[in-house]
Amino acid sequence: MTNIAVLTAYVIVLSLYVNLGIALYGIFARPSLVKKLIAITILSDTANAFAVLVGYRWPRNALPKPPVIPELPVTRRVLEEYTSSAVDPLPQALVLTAIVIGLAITLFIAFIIIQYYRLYGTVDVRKVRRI
Amino acid sequence: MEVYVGLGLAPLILTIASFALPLISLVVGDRKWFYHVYGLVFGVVALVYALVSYNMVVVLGKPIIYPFGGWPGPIGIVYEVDGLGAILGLLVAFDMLLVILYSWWYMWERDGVEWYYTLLLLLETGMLGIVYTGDIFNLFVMIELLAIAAYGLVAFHRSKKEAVEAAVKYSVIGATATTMYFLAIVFIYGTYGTVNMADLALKARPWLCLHDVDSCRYLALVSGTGYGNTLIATSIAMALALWAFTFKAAVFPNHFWLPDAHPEAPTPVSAALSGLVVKMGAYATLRFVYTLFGVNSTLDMVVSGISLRDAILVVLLILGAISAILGALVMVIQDDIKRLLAYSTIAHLGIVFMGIGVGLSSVDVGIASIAITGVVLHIINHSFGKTLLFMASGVYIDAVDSRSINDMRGLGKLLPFTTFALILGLLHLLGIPPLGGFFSKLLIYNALMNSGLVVFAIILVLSTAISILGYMKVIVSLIVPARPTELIGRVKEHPLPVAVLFVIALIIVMLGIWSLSGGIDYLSSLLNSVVSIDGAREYINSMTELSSRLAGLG
Amino acid sequence: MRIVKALPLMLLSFIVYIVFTGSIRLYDIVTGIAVAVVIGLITANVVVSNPSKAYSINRLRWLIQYVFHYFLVSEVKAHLDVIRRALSPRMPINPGIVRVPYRVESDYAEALVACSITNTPGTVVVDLDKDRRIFYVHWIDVKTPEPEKARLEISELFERYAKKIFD
Amino acid sequence: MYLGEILVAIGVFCDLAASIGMLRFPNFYVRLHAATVGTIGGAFVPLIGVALIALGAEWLGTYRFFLAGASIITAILIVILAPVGTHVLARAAHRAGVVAVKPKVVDHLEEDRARIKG
Amino acid sequence: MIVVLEVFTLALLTLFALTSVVAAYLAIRERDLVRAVVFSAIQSSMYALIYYVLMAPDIVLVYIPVSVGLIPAVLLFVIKKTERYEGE
Amino acid sequence: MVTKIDVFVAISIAIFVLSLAYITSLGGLGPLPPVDVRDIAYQYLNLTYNPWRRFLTSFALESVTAIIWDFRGLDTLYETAVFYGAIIASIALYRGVKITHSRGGTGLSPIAKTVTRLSFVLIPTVAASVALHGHLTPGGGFQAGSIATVVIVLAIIVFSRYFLPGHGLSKERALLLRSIGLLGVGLTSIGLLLISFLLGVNAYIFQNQAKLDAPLSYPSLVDDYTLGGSLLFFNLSEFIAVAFGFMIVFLLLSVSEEDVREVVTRD
Amino acid sequence: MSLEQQVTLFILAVFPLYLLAFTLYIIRAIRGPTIPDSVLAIDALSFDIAAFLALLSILYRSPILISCAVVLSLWVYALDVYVSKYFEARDMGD
Repeated sequence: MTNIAVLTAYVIVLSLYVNLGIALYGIFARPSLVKKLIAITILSDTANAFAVLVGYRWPRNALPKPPVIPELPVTRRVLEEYTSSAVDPLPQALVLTAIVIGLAITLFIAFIIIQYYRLYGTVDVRKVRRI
Repeated sequence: MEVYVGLGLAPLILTIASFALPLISLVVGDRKWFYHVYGLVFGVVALVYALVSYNMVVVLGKPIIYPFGGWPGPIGIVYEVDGLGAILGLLVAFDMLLVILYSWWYMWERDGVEWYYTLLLLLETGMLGIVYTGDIFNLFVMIELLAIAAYGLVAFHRSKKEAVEAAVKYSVIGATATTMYFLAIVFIYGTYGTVNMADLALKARPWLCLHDVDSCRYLALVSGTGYGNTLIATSIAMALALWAFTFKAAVFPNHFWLPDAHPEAPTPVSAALSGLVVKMGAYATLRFVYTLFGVNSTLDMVVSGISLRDAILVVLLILGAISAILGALVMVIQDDIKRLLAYSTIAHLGIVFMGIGVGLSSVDVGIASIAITGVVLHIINHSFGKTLLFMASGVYIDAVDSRSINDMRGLGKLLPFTTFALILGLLHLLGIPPLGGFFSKLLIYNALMNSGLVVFAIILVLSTAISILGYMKVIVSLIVPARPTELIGRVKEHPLPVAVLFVIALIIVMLGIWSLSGGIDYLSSLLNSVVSIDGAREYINSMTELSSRLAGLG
Repeated sequence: MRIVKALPLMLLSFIVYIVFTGSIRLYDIVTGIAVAVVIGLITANVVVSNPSKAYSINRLRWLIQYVFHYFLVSEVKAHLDVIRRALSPRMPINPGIVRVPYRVESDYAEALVACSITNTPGTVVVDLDKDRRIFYVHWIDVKTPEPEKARLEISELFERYAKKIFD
Repeated sequence: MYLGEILVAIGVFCDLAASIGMLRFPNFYVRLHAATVGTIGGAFVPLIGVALIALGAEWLGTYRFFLAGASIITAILIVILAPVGTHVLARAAHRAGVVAVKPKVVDHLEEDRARIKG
Repeated sequence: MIVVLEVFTLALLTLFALTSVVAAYLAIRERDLVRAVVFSAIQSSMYALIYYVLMAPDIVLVYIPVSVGLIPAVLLFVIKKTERYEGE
Repeated sequence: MVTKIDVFVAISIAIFVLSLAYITSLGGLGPLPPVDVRDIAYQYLNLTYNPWRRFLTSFALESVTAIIWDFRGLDTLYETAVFYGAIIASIALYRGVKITHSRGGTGLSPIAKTVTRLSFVLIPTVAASVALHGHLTPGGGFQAGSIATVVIVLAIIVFSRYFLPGHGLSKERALLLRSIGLLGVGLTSIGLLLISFLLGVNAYIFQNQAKLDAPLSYPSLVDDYTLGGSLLFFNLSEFIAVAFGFMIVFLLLSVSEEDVREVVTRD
Repeated sequence: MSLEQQVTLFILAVFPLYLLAFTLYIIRAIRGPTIPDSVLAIDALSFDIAAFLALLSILYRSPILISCAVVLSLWVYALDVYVSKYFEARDMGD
């Protein structure tokens, strides 16, 4: 049982790595800038998924909970239960920040690609290199 | 409790100022002088805060901490400034003030001043944040802030083809690199369970717990101990992080964006980029290789005869050597003056990285300390020198409306003051003895020689020798030919840039004198905390002391 | 005038807010009212054109009756029909785009009819001609190509209700 | 509660049928109908079912009303927005000529448009 | 019961991760950029599901608007303003 | 069409990926699948809402929002600054471009227009609910802002680029509102500090609740019902800032190419 | 058998069918000969995922996870709209 779980976990991690590789390939080998932009978004998403995976947990004899206190009159029992079953909030907060930053960078690159097209008439880096 | 609001406030005020600028621009409209004054005021404010922080560090003699929100240690973000951070913060604030002053002249006639100053303030925020922060994730955010401002400023001349292309290249590769750094943070968090620098520094040196029982107890209580295979995760994190940092610092395999990006930016921004922004990569590398994972840390564990940290440092040395040679060689054949200066930046960053690479585990701490002093001194020297050169080149470019050196033949006689400053700057970067540049190169050279890395010392000299050719080409073509008759009368020197240039020239000379008269010792007394174990302990202790008191445990 | 227009929107917004929050503590009610007022005032002129209609209880009753009738009868029939077609091995489809004229007046009624048609599996509004008052409906099983007969088959019921609710 | 489960079961059935239809139908326009089955039968109905289940499920704690309310709002939004989505897609596909209306009995839209143009 | 749920969760994660790999591969290989955008939207929704299963509702709330909504919108704007096919 | 560079890049990336995978299998990411969280996570979870440690808690129910705006508020402020910098850089690219405010444009089908009008009421309500309950349920300023952006995107795409300016929301006004939101974020972050200068007590930047040596705090509890202190203000400001920031972005993106091209490519 | 267990078992029994449906949708989305086909498949897929997420939040006993479903349904609608705008209009802002 545990072995299967470990194996599945490795499959998940490995598929994330493969995504990372695909995205890097897209950034370095594809000629179109828009394609590079898509690859960048995939790359940063994959890094974020790693972070969340690091913060995950499956507590013994309980279900994992999102990091939100589930009941309002917070008693000691609620807090204890919460602390012992919620997943790690810190990577989630880091990822949130990273997603927004990635979005900002993506927006700017999108604008600059449009400007690039206005000046060069193409978004293909190979053609520009030839000029 | 000694908490210094000014430390945390310095970047924050700049941010809020730049938040407010578009709002103000809706009221002010087209009155450009207002934006210039606004930029200057906040430049001065930042300088004042940087000076105060510097003074604090010097007076107290130990790193100063600012906990944001009153949260202790690894739970919240802290700003932690030791000697290195304080010096670089002062450098950033001072240099940016000069850049803003120069921008008065450069941007006076151009449009988009409000956006320009907004981005410039963000750039300064990013740099101050990088040097002050004591948290690796905050470092990531600040690097991105710096990067986005830099991308925007590189693309500021939006109708120039090359500028836009450079911005595209810079931003695409920059986004990749910073994502890699984020991945490195994930690995570090995964294995150490913390993102605080002081905490990491302790966790990477578990044996320190034999001495510092209090810090260890506090940190073990708050953030536990390592998880998984620490060595493996650290090495992969270092590899990814150094990729990002060498990209930011434009060291050899990742240097290709710099000669496109730096020349295409507006001239004051070129000065800031070449003078300061690339140094942030070197600073982050220093932090990672010395403060966090220094000698005898987890990274320094010996695996089959080789310490991983040594391997990384040797790689840095080699990369530095290649970029020093490559930058110098390519510089010689450039015709575009700003491109030439950009390649010179690559060469100098190579020298800086060679200095960083000295701290191998076999090398004596004293020598490593000399090397780091040399590195920081070289960062300072090169900052001022390159700022000066870019600013002077801006004056020439404005005069002939071209960036080719050939078009500037004989221009030196028409612009005597600028030329004087330029020559001073070139000699300074070459390392002619009375000027500052000599001493930093000498220190790095000494350290390399003494640590047995003779090859690299020779490369340092060789790189300097090659770059003489490039610099001489500029000087000769500016001075020797006859003055271009068609430009007489049209070209004259504006007092503002000349004043700025003279201030920097004065600083350069002063740096030389200061280095001669004991400045080096002063600097190394500030910086030895970076290299030595005692310094690291101080770095950790001053964080945990304050934090445990804030947590109500102390 | 603006407030008169905004009032039904405020009510709608407030109800949505409270239902979405799922609790009726003081905080939710206070913030809900604030949000409802702001959103109602901002969007009033864009969303509502004839406020007097919004105040008629009769129309609301028709709307509720319509919703029940629609989801319990028409939808079920149509779903069964399409699922039968999708699962049967021969796939008895007979598709085409037919003209379906409509007679309702206001924008909302038109949208209601169109959405109802589209939401019933088997018919999808592909396009409409506002001047000639025709929907072009893609019909999975074209029983008749003639517009008036198609109208009886497809949209008669919806239009009857839509007229009562919005016109 | 049990009604909710029945609704969810209906939803799953519709969903499966819709996905099979989606795969089997020969043309974009025919698939539109499968998609409608998928959204109304496969999403709206089970969401209402979830709301009903949640209202009866006391082990979910105080936030179960939030679950119910949010599902109802989601269901309403789906009912309002999904037909428009299908409609605009169909319209765009037809106008841009991306997809030909291949197996067809009549196509009045094509005729009318040709008449206006010609 | 909890063990069943754990296996179930891991199976879900694996399914989503593998699908996202397929979608990412297609997004990178596709020459028609609009289709690439659509594929990257599939990949993003799979990641969103992964985040959801990993109990990160906050991230899902940010990630879906950003990656399923805004970035495709921006990319479609860009493609409309520039060119649709990659390569020749 | 596989070139040499393609193959080279593919191989090197494959090596990179394989080495990463190998290293992970040696335990680089910690135990997989994880059973426990890192110790520091216990601190965050424990301190999110903890009336028993009065001087070391943030009185919010949501740990992630608490981390984002209280424990590590600085990150988020600068993250906002990054986003802001991207928008400013984009505006700088479009400087001097006049966006015409006349009505016109065709837009999508009338049905879509009608339904979109209705959604102008529903979606901002949902967004506001997410923003105002950011400290109680998942969500917060950025999330809510990006939900509200649906309305803006729909308005621009379903109607046309003239719709929003035609109803009084031009680019300049969006910039104004965005700046107000951002200043709200900035001022909330130093709010207690400013008050403390007046009162002569100690306070920190980004302080939310009272600390041992800093007695000031934002309003947090109303008979056991948490208000979240500064988180509420942060979320609200961020909501406004993000929604209008996206509005600027999409207004800029939707400007007609003929209007822009001559201005932007001119010397 | 308590009510809780019964609901959980019911949901667990239902889920394989959902996953099967998702797989079929994804196959259509990837194969879809034209882009509207793919988008339509994603559309239906995401609305179903919204329902799936609601069920999942009951299964995991964390009702607060539900707010994601709203967002998903909203943004997929937006995706529809701008893909169709892309095909229909000469210019995205028109």
